[in-house]
Amino acid sequence: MRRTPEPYLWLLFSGGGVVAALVLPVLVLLFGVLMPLGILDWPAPEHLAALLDSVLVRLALVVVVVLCLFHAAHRIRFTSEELLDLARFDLPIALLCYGGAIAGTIVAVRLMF
Amino acid sequence: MIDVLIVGGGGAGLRAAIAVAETDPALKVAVVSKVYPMRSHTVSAEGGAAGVIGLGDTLDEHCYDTISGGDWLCDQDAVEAFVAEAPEELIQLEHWGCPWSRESDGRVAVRPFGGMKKMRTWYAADKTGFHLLHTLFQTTLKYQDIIRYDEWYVTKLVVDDGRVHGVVAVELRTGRIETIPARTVILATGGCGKVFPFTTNAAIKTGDGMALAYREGAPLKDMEFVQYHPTGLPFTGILITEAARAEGGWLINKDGYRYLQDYDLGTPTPTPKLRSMELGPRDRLSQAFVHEQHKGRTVDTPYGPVVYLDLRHLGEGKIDARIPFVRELCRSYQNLDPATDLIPVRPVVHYMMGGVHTDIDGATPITGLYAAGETACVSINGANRLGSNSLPEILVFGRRAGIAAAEFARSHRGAEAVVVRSQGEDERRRLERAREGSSRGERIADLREQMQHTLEGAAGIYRAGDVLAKAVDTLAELRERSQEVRVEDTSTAFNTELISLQELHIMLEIAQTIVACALNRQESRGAHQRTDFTARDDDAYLAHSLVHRAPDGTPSVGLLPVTITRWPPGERVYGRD
Amino acid sequence: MKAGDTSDYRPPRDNLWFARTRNYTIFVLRELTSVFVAWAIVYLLMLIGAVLGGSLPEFAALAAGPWMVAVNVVTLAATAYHSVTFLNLAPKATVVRLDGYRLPGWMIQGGNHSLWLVISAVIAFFVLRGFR
Amino acid sequence: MTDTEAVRQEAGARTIRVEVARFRPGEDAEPVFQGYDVPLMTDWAVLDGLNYIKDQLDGSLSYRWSCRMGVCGSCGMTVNGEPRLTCGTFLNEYGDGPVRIEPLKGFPVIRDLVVDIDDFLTKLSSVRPWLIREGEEPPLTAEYAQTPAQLEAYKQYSMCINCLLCYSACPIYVLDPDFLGPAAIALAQRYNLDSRDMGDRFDVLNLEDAVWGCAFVGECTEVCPKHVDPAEAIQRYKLTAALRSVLPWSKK
Ligand SMILES: Cc1cc2nc3c(=O)[nH]c(=O)nc-3n(C[C@H](O)[C@H](O)[C@H](O)COP(=O)(O)OP(=O)(O)OC[C@H]3O[C@@H](n4cnc5c(N)ncnc54)[C@H](O)[C@@H]3O)c2cc1C
Ligand code: SF4
Ligand code: F3S
Ligand code: FES
Repeated sequence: MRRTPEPYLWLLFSGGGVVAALVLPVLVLLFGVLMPLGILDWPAPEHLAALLDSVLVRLALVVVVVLCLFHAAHRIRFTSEELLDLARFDLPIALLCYGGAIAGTIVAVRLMF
Repeated sequence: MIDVLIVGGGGAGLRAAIAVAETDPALKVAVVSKVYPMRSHTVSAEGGAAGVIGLGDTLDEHCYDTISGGDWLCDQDAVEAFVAEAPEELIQLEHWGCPWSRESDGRVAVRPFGGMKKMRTWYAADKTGFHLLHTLFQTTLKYQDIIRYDEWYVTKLVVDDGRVHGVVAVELRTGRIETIPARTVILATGGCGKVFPFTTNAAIKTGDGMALAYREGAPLKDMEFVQYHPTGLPFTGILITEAARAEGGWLINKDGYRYLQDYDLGTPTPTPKLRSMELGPRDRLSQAFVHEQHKGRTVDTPYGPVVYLDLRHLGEGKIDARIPFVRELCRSYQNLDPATDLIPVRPVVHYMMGGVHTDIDGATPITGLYAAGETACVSINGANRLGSNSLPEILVFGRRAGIAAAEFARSHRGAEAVVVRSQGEDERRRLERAREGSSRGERIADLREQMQHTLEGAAGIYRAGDVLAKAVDTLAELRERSQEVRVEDTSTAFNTELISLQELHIMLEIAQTIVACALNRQESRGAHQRTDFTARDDDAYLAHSLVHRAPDGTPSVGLLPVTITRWPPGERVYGRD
Repeated sequence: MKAGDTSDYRPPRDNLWFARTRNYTIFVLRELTSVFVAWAIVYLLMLIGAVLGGSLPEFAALAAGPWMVAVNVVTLAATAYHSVTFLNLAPKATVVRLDGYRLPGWMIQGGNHSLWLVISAVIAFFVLRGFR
Repeated sequence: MTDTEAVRQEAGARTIRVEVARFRPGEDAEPVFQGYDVPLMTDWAVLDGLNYIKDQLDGSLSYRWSCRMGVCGSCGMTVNGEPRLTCGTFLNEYGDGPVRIEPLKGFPVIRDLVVDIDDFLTKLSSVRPWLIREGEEPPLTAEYAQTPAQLEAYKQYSMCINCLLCYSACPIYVLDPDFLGPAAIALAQRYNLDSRDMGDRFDVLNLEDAVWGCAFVGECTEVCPKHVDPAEAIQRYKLTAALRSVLPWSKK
């Protein structure tokens, strides 16, 4: 039987979709909108650093980053092919998208560990 | 060279194809169908399929119901074979995956049906034919050797010296006209409801197989027996299945009165009683409607007089569980909800009891030619078919015809006859000429309409000798006029007008046989009710009508004795114990 | 069984297919939220970098830039849209049966959305206050 | 009086403009629209309008139909841009018109409103849409037991009438006809979820052009006249296939 990586990619995509749905809006709301606009004060750097001190938090963040990036990579791969009629370039596009996700993962790990 | 060529991809045709493939995988079997098989009209059957499964039921009782339902015009040996094999066929369908409705313990469920003394009608909600056909079709996909000619229209049987040699067919898509040589041919082309203006039948039910056989000299049998179903939607003729009454629906007239009690069909009970009232046979129910109409107790609508089918007391829950399609159809096509509204209904042409004369194995008098399904007349339906007997019939006799044809093909491996080519050539030239088009003459649709109205007027629920005699002339004249009609489509690709033209000629011939048989039968029996001969006359007419095509193209009617085995003719009793 | 007739008409690719119906457009918009999901992650990584590198004030200044705020407002809308659509569609893949009775989609959806609210609240709580 | 005269009388002067895409191979390079005025009868389906055209105005128009009751699946066309069963879509839904009738999108056009659906039949066969059993055939004396709940588990997917509206509505299929597509997958699931079935269709479903080709646009489900919900069937199989890939011991 021909093996295909799609089921694994789909699991990452779905997991990422769920995680992104659950955590991203609130993070963007806080750090991307309310704080920069001054509606909320930025927390003290020490407070945030203390949060990041916990291995659990850092691990969780890495998981969030990996899954969300794979989610985005998967969708960007298909959407670009459908919108721009690029299906015949699936392989390079896939490499680019998932490659980007992996790169982001590496950055996250290096940053936090 | 094809061993078994099946014309028709409905229930009967597909069942035959599987039977051949299973009997001898070495045989080449092909299914030719004018529509994709899963579009065949079997798909529309709603209510169910009868087969004895115990529960205090016996084969003999099913036989008796069928024979008395058919007003003793059934061949009883055929009925016995049918009743005995029907349960196996329905189980076979189950083993192939048919989603029959179930009891809570996992056994198949059965429901009551008109004219049946016991509950023995298997059903798949109210889409029985749909599930049956798709199960059969999908099962045939397993047999990859079955050759399919989808959307090929057969215009002629090649017959020489009393033996069939193949067919001539048009491939709709390309317009290619081919002669397909075959050792045996099984006709499974379904009924001919389209001969009438108001019918439950689909557009494709034009009686092709009957005419193909008839033109080559095979007789048609019992063509005067046309079944009116008592409950069709007034404008479209869409069927509201008998299952609606089996589940407890009532027929009421404009006064809200369950009028069937006035017609010797029993007394009203709140829950359905077998072989009584709304569960009487279709011929009697449709006749009762006509009497109500004469008494002025029907309701006039733009689409003719109606009575009402009342399902409101069943409640939404039961309607959705047992007859959801009825609700869907009422909503889409009648803009009403049977859970809260009365359904207007009127009798509608539904089923052809008659057809190509065959023996119990589907063999016709033409050697190598078989017929099965609604297009055939094995004579299990007699003068009136019971609801839910037709689906098992197409299975039982589809299989039987398949096996018989396979057997014949194996033992008669003759060479291709020269006549095949020359007959094929003639037919091709004829069709090509038709395709050249013509700007003179009348429209196909106009002639068709006139034929339909002639039939409705003369060969409806009640018939009269003088009207029938006049219809003979009208039809002859219409046939004359149909020789030159307007044909606008001259292209080869998917030329449906060419097909409509063939169908018109076919229907006119079928219409003639119906009228001729009806005129000849001077008695009233089952679905054939003569106003000038109101009684059943067993001395003269306990016999099948057998109609041949005379050399001048007109029908010539004779009689053939009925086979009686164990059930001597008696009175048909409904609603009285 | 076909004559190899090649005269069929094959419609050309419709390059504006996503604009043909409202639903297609909605679908494409839904898929495009993924770009903003990716951006949100990049932004988050920048923030983490700033916290760990001790340059949070500089990051705050960058984040307050009008362009940045504009992008993030759109990102907020996109991720919220993503959440709604994704959590609504999730029950399609998972058919939950209790006693042979199929749990209706809206129940699962309701559960998903409640979970979303709870998690958002927990995150906000830790970010803004935490247990001191 | 014939039906046709009755029709004209009842509709009076009210007509509706019907614009029909015509394509005659060899004559037309691409479809062209031809307009007809059809009596606007209150109860008429779009299909009745087409039949009126064919019977009374232009016998050369080609289209498929048969049951006129929404169950044979042959009359699917694009009506004002949407894939519809023309026998179940009514003229008066379109007010004063015009109504534009085109062949189903996504398929090669053979003639006028008739499209080539052989591709679907090949795909349907490929998913082995029949009940697969192991071991000997049991005698025809008893049915396999199946409780109403077990029936319910696949029933919805067995309601497909092969009308192909879902294919026409799925942009993925229209862009890439190699995609196995909604109805074929739903029918595979119809057997996968049947308690009597012992088959395995992983090899044909777990492919890039099979379930993984679906981007969950969901339009297939929107247009399905029989509420089959192919989108759901596909997403469910994605989950099944994914779990099977990571947990090789998990079945079905
Ligand atoms: C609305 C409705 C409901 C019904 N409900 C029930 C019910 O509940 N229970 C029951 O027992 N019976 C029922 N019946 C009756 C039963 O459905 C039919 O009698 C039966 O399905 C006929 O099957 P068939 O295989 O003989 O023909 P069909 O299914 O009609 O098939 C005919 C086939 O022949 C092909 N064909 C025809 N002419 C040509 C040609 N010239 N060239 C090539 N191919 C051709 C067609 O393409 C088609 O494939 C119902 C009938 C109707 C109309
Ligand atoms: S899934 Fe629905 S839309 Fe698709 S072919 Fe089947 S019935 Fe038609
Ligand atoms: S529309 Fe197409 S992309 Fe999937 S959900 Fe339906 S098959
Ligand atoms: S004509 Fe059969 S589905 Fe419309």
